[in-house]
Amino acid sequence: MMSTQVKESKKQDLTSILYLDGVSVSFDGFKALNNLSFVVEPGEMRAIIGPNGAGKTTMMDVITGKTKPDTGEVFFKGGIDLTKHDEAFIANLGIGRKFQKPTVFESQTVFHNLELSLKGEKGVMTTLFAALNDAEVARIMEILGVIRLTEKAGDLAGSLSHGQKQWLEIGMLLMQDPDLLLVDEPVAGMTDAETEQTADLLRDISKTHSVVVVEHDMEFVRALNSKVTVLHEGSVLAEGSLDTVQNNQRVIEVYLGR
Amino acid sequence: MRITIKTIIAALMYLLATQATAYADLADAAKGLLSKSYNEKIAATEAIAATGDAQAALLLETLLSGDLYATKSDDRLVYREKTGGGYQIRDIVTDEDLGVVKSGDIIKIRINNRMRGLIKDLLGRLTLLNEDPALRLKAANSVFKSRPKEMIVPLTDALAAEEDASVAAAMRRALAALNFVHGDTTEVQADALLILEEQANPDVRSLLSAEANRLAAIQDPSPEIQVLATAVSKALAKVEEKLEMLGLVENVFQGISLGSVLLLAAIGLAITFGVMGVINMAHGEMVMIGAYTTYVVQELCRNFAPDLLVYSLIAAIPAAFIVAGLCGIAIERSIIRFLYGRPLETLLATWGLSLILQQFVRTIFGPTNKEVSSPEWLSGAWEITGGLALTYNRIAIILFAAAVLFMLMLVLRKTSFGLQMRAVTQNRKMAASMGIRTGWVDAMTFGLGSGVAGMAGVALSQIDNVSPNLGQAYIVDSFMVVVFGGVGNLWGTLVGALSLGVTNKFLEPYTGAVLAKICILIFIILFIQKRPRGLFALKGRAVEN
Amino acid sequence: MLGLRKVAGAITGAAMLATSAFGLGSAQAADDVIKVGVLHSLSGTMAISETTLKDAVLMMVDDLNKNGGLLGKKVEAVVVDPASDWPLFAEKARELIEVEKVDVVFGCWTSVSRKSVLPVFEELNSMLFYPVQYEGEESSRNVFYTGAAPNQQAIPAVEYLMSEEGGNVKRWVLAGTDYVYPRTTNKILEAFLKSKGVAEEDIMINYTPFGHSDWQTIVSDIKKFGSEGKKTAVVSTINGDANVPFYKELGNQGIDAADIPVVAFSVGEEELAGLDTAPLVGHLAAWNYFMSVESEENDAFIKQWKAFIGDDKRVTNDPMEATYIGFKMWTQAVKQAGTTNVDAVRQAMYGQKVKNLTGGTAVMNTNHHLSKPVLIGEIQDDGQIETVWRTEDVVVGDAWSDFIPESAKLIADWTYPVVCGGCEKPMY
Amino acid sequence: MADAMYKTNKGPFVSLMTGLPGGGKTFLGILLVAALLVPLSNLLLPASSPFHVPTYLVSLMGKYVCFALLALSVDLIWGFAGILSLGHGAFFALGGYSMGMYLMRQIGDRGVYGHPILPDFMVFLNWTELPWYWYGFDMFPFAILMVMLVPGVLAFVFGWFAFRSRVTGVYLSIITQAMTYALLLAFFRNDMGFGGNNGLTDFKDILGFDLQATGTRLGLFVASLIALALGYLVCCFITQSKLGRVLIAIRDAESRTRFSGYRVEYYKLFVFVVSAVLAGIAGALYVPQVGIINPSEFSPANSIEVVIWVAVGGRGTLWGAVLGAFLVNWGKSYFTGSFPEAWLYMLGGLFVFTTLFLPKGIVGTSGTWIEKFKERRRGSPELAPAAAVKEE
Repeated sequence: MMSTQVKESKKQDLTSILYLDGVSVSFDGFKALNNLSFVVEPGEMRAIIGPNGAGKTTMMDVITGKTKPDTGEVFFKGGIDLTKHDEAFIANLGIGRKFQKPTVFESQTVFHNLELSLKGEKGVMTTLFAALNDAEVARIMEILGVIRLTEKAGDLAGSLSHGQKQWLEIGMLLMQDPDLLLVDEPVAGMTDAETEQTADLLRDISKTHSVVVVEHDMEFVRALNSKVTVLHEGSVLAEGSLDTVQNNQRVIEVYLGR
Repeated sequence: MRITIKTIIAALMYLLATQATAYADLADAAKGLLSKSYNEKIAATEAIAATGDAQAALLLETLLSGDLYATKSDDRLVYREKTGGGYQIRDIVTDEDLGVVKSGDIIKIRINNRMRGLIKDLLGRLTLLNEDPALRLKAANSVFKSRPKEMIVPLTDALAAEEDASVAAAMRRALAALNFVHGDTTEVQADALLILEEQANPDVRSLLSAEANRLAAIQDPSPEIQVLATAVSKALAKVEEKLEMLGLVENVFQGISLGSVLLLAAIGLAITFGVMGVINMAHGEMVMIGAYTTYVVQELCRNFAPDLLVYSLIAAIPAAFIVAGLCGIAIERSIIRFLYGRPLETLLATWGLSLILQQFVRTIFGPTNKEVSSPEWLSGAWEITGGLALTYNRIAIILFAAAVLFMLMLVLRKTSFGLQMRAVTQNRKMAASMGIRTGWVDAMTFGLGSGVAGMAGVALSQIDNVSPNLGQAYIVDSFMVVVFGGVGNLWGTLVGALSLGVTNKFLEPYTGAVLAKICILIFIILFIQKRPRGLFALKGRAVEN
Repeated sequence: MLGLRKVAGAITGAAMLATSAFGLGSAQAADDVIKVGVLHSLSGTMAISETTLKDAVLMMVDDLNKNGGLLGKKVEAVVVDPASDWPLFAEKARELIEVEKVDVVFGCWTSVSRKSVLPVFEELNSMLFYPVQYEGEESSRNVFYTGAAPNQQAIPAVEYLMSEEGGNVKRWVLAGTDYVYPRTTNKILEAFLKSKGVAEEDIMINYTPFGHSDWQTIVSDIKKFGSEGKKTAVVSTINGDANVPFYKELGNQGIDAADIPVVAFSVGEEELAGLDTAPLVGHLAAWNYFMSVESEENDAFIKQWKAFIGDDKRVTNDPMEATYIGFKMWTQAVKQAGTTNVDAVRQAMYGQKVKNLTGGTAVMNTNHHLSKPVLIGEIQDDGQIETVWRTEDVVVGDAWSDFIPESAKLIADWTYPVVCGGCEKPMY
Repeated sequence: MADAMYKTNKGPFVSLMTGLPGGGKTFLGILLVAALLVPLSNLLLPASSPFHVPTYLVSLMGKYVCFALLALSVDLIWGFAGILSLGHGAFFALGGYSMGMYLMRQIGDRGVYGHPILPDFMVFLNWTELPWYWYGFDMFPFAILMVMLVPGVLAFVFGWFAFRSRVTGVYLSIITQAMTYALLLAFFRNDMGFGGNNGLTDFKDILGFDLQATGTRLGLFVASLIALALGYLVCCFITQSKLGRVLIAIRDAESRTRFSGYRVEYYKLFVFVVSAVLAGIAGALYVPQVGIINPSEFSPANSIEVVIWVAVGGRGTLWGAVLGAFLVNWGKSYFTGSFPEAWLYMLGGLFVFTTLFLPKGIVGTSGTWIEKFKERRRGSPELAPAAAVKEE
């Protein structure tokens, strides 16, 4: 696998963790992404905001290999061309994705949800004979702690509250121990308190991982205090600290309408 | 029949001898018909025709239509009319009234195929000068088929007197055939060829091929024979070519008609399954119910309004729609509505339902096939040329399918119900919150689908068994069509049905019926790989997972 | 550990279930009744044809009881539904014989159902009466074949069409459903036609699947084949269900019996009742029985049938006569043997005579096939079939066709010295 | 300490040892006892005794057991991976035909035409020599191999295409139906060399034992039971393993599973093939007990019925499927005998009733009732899912 990565490596700077250049996607006529380009540096936390239909989710799809772009380049860790791979492969490369609507394995226990997301070899046969070793159990317990669900480890994921599901899903991402997390509206339908905790959680995570957060909630974005990218009609409208973008004339137009 | 007979008499006046003697000849000529042996009967038939008597044609007509009887008492040939007491019989020759008898007193004069053919032929010759062009056409064609040498002269006269263009054409063809067969000089034959080679007609083909073989067989042929032989083979080639073309047209037609049968069978399912996402295994039974409704309507007509029988089929269409529709609504209210969002449960429930419905029909109507007769205007074929005949019922089915589709489109696109239906399909909650009675809409939609299936049943009753198993025969195909076309899209169903039908018909000549079907199925399987959501992928409740 | 109580409970439960289900209670066949098993599909694809035969047997039983039963005992019919499911046929046959303890079984229609029950009857040495015309090539010790063998239907029909009277046909289409009966019949016919000097290219053979409903292509092919200048006829071994659409297509494409007659071996009054026969007048059928035949026996039979079924429109057909003859023969044999013991009855069956409904007398031969007359009729516009030709005398049913080399050498005779259903030489 | 709270994955072997899913032990127990009692009662008890199991009942039960195994195989893919196959009868039939071909070859020259090699129907259709695909079937091991290989390979090829191009839900169901329907038509053709509509029949003996003999019947019955038990263990092994949980994950949230790094198509393929092989084995055991295999086994209706057995018993509860198969088929046998005119009403009614009032099937529903009584003791992934099944 390594070798293929090397082969794929290109001229552009190999330092960036995520690199999109001139990506365009259109669904029968409608341009969801329009020549979108931006870069995420290793260890960086990036907030992406933008009105509905700005193309946030489509961007996620492109990065995780769910949608293939019509044109443009998408590179991971500098060298790996993501447009050539499918979801499973990309996930194993180290990109974790949290959906807008929290998706967990409802009919299985929280513990098993995490177990399933364990990083490691995921071939059919290995899975068939897989057994947990103490290290892995410990790891699961640790994450359970991080996402504050230790007591609920034995419960069915389906029985969790909305916010808890959000966390469980983040926890599942952490189990994958990815280099890059794509988090889609993590605090949708959370209480302020939960939102607070989530912000802290993500800040902690960003110490060790690169994180891209898509969010509407400005307060939350502020709480993250990270660099902000504003998407509009499929391309980058503005970039910079929250304050700078909020004072950006075109951003104001887009948000408040002309 | 009366008119035709009168006209025959008129037409034959000029070759009449004096009545009295004629009656005599005819009477003993006809005696032979009483014999048990068909050979004697045939001899008698020929004798009858030979008399050339006015009544001869009438006698033969009556014999052909199976209305000729003989009295047991004194062996007189009579025809009968039903009266209150029994049968009013009249002597076929003298038309003398012999009073009323019971069915036991007279016996039918039976004929077999050989006689049928002969009589048609003889009648044909007798009616060459009939005043009804249709009859003259028939006559010309029967002469063309049988080609008796002695008809050359009468036919030439008839042709000279003929003013109806189409009849004249037929006569010319017949005459050409006669000259070609019996022509004593190769010139005559060559001229005949020029006319024959323009005909796209299998009979001409067989005539020419037979002749070609004959000429080829001749030992050390004379030069003119050789010339003729080449001419014949050329003409044959031309005719074959024409027939080829027609064959292609016919093939397309058959494909389309098969397609529209599939369409009819599937279109109801396109709603219940495609739009509502109910895996409706009882769909076939809705079709069956439609077919049985047709049967019932026809029986009612037969018993209460026999003269309306012709239109019973048309009356059956709305009836079938309503009956099947109501069944659909009942099913939806009583079962389906508890199963929304669980398509698989609907599969199991409707499967159970289909078993029940089949057995129910079996209990009510019995397990045997029921007869649904085709009205006059649906039987027979439209002879475009000798080589191409499109059957009326197939044409009707194509038109019917188109009409049903069109109506459905209108309902879905133009009516408020259609609007509500689509609203519910796309977003139940929203629709509900906007005050649409979703329950009602569901019921109506399912009813609509079932009703359409019922109408399909009316059409299928014309080409297939009306039996409890009718539905089972079409359910799998219907699902194939809907899925292939793309769930939840009527256009898809249309295109799917037609393309499958036509492909099938083009494969069949090469692969045979079974392999053709197998190929189609494999094709569908592979096609779904390429487009996992069918031909026209479109959102519907069924595909929202 | 191994929840033994639960297990035990479950077992007893299962046992009780089984006992109740398979009515072991009812197994003790009362001595004062003679049980007759009826093994005809009442649901599924074959119900169309077979239900009629079920009713026919019930009628006969009813009649027998009215006339004092058999051997002074009441006769009781045990009806089961094998549901057109071939393995189920075997299961039901076993149930009839082992659980219900029936003395004889009347049943089956399709060859495959017969093949499926055959081993059961031979293993349990019971007796089956099979009332349908079939492909032959079989003679089981435990089966009596009261339907026509190919030489009692196909061959005479073709001979008729070849004759002057039949319109001396020169060109043949053998169209059939793709299963064993048509395959065999056509094979026999092909051999027969060739032996009569018909050329290879004058024979067209075509097979279609069961329940084939779209006949456009095939019918227009037949039309073309028929327009080659020689008199052409179609010999149809198309299976019951597919016939209605076939004939409808024939009628609509205007194939006139005078031009191309179709002679069918599986189309009887019952099938014709399902369609409007006006366009079919003159097409032929070959059977051992037609409803239209006038004879006292037949009139009585038809009257009885209509009364029993309570429908004046219901028709009778050949398999019904076969059932009738079979049942009558069996009752006579039982009377003669004075017991229902299978072996005794079997011996009594040989040479047993019953008057045909169409006149003449049917005789059971030692190859377990009947001697019957062969009738050829033309379809009339009232759905009846009028006899146009019949054999002078009865024809002996052949178990093994003389036109198939492998089977020509085989003989079937269940009496000494042969005692075998298919041997090249006598056993003793 | 975590282990105490909930089942930790110690690998499939361990979880198989430490405990089968709900009622599993009882179930195996029943099979075991049946395998012992039935032959004994048949051989030792006098026919008069109410507990005597007559021979015909033995082969009838044998037939049911085969159906049960088939149902099990369907439950494995439908209940756990959410793959609804409406064409599983095809694998069953293919297994059956492989066995049938062996039995055919065993007849040897005892056929009616006495041909040393060719089966009767071939002699009859003027076949001069054995078609290549009949070679080797005179050897039992080869036949057994084919019993598993043929359905397995077909399932592999079919699944490979279908799952890779992500055909799911209704579409998958319909094309599985198309598959079995195509095979049905193909096997009807006499030119295929499988005996056409009559199929393969008139078998004489298996491995030298006379098929009519009571001993052989008992043997086959016990063999079927063993096959069912093993099949059940295999299914448990799979569903208890982490792979089992992945399957459930796929069933409930396919894309989530993908983004967690699992190659969904391979998992589906794996379980699909396993299931097909099980179905094949069931078919192979079925044929010698009913004495005939013919194309109607391929008919879509049959495959749908299998799904119904599973639904009645309880989807996603392995032995529920077995129960369903027994109940429905027993019902069919009983009703067709006792209510020949009305049995379809009862059967149809049963299906409607179960779907309306026992949406999780008998076992599933009773399972949830039991749960109501017992205090929150969860963790048996087999019972729960039926509750939260997300329809495909």
